[in-house]
Amino acid sequence: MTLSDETAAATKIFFREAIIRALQEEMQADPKLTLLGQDIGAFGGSYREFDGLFDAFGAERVRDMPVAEAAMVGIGVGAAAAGMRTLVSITYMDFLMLALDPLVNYAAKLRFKTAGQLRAPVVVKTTAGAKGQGVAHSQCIEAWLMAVPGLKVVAPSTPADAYGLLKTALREEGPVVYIDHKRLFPTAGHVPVKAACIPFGQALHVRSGSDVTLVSFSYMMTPTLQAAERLNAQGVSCDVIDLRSLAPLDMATICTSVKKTGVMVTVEEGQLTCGVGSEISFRLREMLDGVKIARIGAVAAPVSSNRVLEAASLPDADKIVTCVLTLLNGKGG
Amino acid sequence: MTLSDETAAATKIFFREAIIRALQEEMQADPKLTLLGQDIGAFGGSYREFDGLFDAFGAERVRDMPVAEAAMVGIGVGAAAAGMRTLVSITYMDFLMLALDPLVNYAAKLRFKTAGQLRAPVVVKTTAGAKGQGVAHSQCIEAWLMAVPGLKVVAPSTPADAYGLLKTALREEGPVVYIDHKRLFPTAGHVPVKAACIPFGQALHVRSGSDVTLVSFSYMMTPTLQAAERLNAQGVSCDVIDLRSLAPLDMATICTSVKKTGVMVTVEEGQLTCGVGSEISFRLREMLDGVKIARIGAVAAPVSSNRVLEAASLPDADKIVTCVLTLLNGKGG
Amino acid sequence: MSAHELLHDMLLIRTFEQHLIKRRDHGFQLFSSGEEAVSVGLCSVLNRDDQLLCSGRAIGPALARGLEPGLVLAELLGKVAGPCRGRAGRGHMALPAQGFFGAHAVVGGNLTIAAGVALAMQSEGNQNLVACMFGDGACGAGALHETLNIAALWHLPLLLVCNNNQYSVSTPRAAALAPQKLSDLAVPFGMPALTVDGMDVTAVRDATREFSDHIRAGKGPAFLECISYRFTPHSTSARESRPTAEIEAIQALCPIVRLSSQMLMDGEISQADLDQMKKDVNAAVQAASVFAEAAAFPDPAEVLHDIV
Amino acid sequence: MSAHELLHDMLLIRTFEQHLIKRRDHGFQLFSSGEEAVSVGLCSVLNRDDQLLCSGRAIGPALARGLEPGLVLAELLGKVAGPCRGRAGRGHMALPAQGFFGAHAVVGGNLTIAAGVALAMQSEGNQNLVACMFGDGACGAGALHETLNIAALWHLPLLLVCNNNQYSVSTPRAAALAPQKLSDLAVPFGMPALTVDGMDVTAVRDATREFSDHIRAGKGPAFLECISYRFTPHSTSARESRPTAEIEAIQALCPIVRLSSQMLMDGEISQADLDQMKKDVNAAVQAASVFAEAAAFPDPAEVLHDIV
Ligand SMILES: Cc1ncc(C[n+]2csc(CCOP(=O)(O)OP(=O)(O)O)c2C)c(N)n1
Ligand SMILES: Cc1ncc(C[n+]2csc(CCOP(=O)(O)OP(=O)(O)O)c2C)c(N)n1
Ligand SMILES: [Mg+2]
Ligand SMILES: [Mg+2]
Repeated sequence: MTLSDETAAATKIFFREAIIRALQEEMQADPKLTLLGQDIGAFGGSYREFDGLFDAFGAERVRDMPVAEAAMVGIGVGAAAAGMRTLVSITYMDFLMLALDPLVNYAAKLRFKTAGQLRAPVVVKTTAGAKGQGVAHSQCIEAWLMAVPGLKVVAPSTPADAYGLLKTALREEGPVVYIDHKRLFPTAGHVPVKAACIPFGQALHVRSGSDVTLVSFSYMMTPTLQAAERLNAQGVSCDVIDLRSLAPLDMATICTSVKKTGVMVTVEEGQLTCGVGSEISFRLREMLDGVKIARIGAVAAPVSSNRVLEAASLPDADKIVTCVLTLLNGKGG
Repeated sequence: MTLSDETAAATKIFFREAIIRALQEEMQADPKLTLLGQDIGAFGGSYREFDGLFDAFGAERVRDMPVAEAAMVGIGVGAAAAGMRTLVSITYMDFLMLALDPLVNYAAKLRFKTAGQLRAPVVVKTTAGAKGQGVAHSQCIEAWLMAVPGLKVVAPSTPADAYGLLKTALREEGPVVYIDHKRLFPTAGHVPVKAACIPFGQALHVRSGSDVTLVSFSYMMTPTLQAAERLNAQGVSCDVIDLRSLAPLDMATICTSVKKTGVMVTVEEGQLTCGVGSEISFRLREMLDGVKIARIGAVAAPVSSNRVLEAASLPDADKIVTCVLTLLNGKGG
Repeated sequence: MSAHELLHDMLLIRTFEQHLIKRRDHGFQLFSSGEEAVSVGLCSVLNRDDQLLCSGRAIGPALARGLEPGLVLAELLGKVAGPCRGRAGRGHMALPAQGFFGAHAVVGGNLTIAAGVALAMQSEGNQNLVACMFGDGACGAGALHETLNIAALWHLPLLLVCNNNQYSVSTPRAAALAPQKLSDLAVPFGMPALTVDGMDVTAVRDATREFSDHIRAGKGPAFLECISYRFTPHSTSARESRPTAEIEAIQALCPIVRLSSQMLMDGEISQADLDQMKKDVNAAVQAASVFAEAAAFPDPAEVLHDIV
Repeated sequence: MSAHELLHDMLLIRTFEQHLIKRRDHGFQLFSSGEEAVSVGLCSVLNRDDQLLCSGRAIGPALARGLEPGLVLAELLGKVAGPCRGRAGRGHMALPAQGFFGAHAVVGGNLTIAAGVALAMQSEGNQNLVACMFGDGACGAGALHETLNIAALWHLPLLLVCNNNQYSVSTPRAAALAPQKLSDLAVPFGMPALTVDGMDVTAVRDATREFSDHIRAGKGPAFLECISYRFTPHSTSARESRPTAEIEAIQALCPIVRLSSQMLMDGEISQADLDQMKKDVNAAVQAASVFAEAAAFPDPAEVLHDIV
């Protein structure tokens, strides 16, 4: 990996390396940017997604913190509001529950309540999703966050998007929740050699098709694209959209696709109830009539570390294929 | 108010009194039921909804607690799991954010993760909604809770339902979040003299009409019913449903009504994004075709204590009327 | 700050609140009457570039920090002339440009935020400090522990000021908190901690000065507990839960009477000067009232301003 | 519990984990090797009707509490023969009917729960107690503060046992926690607090006994810090972050070697008996392995069982 090789158009790097690169560049550009997290210093983070930053920027700017999620976010928010720029790493999204008070009750409302006197340019970086770690280390609560006025929420599925969205997050003027997925860290992909941000609120059209629109994000893009491939083999052509940004939500891209296909299936790893899929469906029905819609997500159960039960609870390519075929064949949505 | 008068069919009491009665009866019936909360003892609770219980049952069973929401819920859950039955009062729902770890990461998953060895018969009683108290004392996060497998969520709008649902909550085998609304405490209504529970998962059909189905819950039933009255004067006949129970959700009652009207408008005080209305809409479209749907909720902003801004941010009868008329006249949803 | 100024500032808070309680248009308020010495003693030591954060009991702190009474009143009444255009109100008032980073109505919620502000100051390498006022009630919250620990670890320039007014709403401090002194809570973390008489403005000022010297010298945080008494119920809409005898007894401890009698006795002020000071303060509150009343309520469309 | 039994239980944990680490089918695990004396010393004092709660580092505590190794292994491997039918796994194992209320993988998350269990016990009016084991890492969490305060206020029958193994993942305790001793954290709350050598099983046992007498006498909670060392990385899938010299040095502190050499020296056990004990323990682990392997994985349909 030669990040400095400016001649090639793109380099292939791991997801975790894309994060490191974004952090590195932004920390270089903005001396006020400071990282806070558990085991992000010399250890380099649980997924090595902070590797090398401690050596490059030192203990003042890459700060290990105690297990105190509320204070981690509160301090990150306070420091950001007072003129720094901070990224707070909450290892698992489940533990963001311990920090919703500073995030939601304070940071998300700060600009509003001070009539613009204060803003909190803080990024809360966390990981969602299941990877054998059980009921309290597997949850996806992005739908909660999407509903909070004042928060922006992004969730990349590729190294390129991780890189570009994280850079954008680090230049935002208000709180952003940036969500990785545990299963993405070891994946690889091409990232442009030239530094570039990816604007929030722009979904990516990743596969063209005419029969059905599949909408997903984060790790669920993997089974979604597998399903698209399999469906293609069965003569069902899929248009596939990677949301990337959950708040703001790019309904225009979805709408353009569904105008063509007339059918939409949303795929998320979190709970269906009051989830991303239901929100997209509602907004879509305000834009288009007569669309067939289905949503796919976790079954309504905690996610066990047990591999049989974990698999049973989560969406996979099989379930997506079945759902699409049922929807296309039935009178549906 | 003569609660002991068994000859009358119903007595008119205040909402807060309905709560007291339910607590009193259940505490009498179940010596293991203990209440935990801030200022619920001699003070009787912020809304006097615990008045008299301290005198009747003493400091061991009506326990004042420090400002420590995480421990309040954690202790309530642990005690319940170990054989007691507890009700934990979290004065404002906003502060439930401080206690989501014990509630969601522990209580909601306890039965599942122990394969039924342990359950936590705890009721978290809290208040939602705006009443001039500002950005961190006004939120409605019931949609978050509906999405948590293992939690039940109810939100009454009348003294009778407060009484009946709270009694049921106090007999449940797992965690229940019971939600009051600050503006409901001073309202009055008839409550049956005979003790009776109201089962969860049964919405109430509160007004009959043929043109449009209005679905709401908690305090929003007030502007919803006002709107129904006004719409009626304009020749629009409204079927009105009070959900009462958000998890489980009674889709059958909604479906029956919308089969008749073909039009549904949901009204909630919380955020629309990933809200109760979008969930109901999605489930309904899985049951019925060609329904016109709109949802009403707070604007996407924090709720200020400023009365002008508070009013501007929340649904009211005017907005409901306008929305219904637009939906009926436009090609809509 | 001279004794005259301390007295003046305490009088201003008391007079402001006495004006406010007579109005019908303030919704409800959390008063600092009785507790003026804590805010005023503390703020008398703060520099222009220090920052103050506080709980929802914010009138005393805001005025002590030097915010214009007219601005404060406008904010409390929901007028756009307030520093937060009337949208923060009692619980969330802020004017960071004047060293008042702001109130936050979540009990204990400003503690970690204040530590963050202190981190930002530390990283700027100046000698400013952050003071965070909170109640005895907030001492039950886990946020205090997390803040104490990290502030101590990182030697943050943070002065934690517990305004122990003996109650959290109706709950007596002893029923909510096990420690004998609340300042004991800071001891395990190795930071200086002291409990002082919060009805004695000079005692608060002197302790604050000692700790502020410590903090400005880069030696890390400190914890000051001030024992105070609130003269009114928890809020203007809350029921009084304290025994009458107790309420009567604490009136005798009035920090304003205490300082002014002392000054009169010591010949530091004459009765005439004291009367004049009261008149001046009254006039200032009157002017604030005129200013705030003339100000407008926000346009409803403002509800969508300044969100993301 | 006799020295023989203490030794046996520590050996069982070590042997069990040595077996487990050789398998490929356990996902990943958090080991107690090196820290056996803490769980075993503690559990040797617990009565049948006491309850134990612990963190995600649960193998030591579960076995020390007397759970059948076969059941524990089945649970860790995700088999329905586990007490939680294999759905709790490493982080959430529980068998409350045998006094193991359970593990909880949220750091600090079991503290308030344990206080609740203690409240239930107190309300039953018997002399049982609840012990909650947690790591040094958990001492940074606000939940500890809230629990200490309420447990002290209510005199709950709660023994807080901090298994201070010097690290939270890679973070040295001194980099995460300001207090000199972690037991100092309990001092402001007026409860007995002690720091003991957690590599000395008899020291842990004796301190536990002292505190359990205190608690059973209705005098309220106590805090025991045990200084221990983990012999392996944070988890079987985590990178080792400690200097090699440090890891080598701590091997010399092995609690099993320490007790067994002492017993050999004192003539409390013969080499032959020790060898036999090792064989017995090996056989027990072997049997556990056979049992667990024979057990089935759950049916996928079980995912919807026992939710509400
Ligand atoms: C987290 C949280 N829980 C509960 C409340 C409700 N509440 C508002 S003020 C208050 C009393 C706080 O007491 P204390 O900290 O001593 O401050 P004081 O009111 O005495 O100034 C409470 C419990 C709140 N605002 N925030
Ligand atoms: C609230 C929370 N934050 C972070 C984690 C991730 N995590 C798992 S174990 C661990 C280390 C905890 O250290 P300690 O409490 O000392 O226990 P030990 O692992 O040393 O036994 C961490 C940070 C978690 N499980 N829970
Ligand atoms: Mg107080
Ligand atoms: Mg440790």
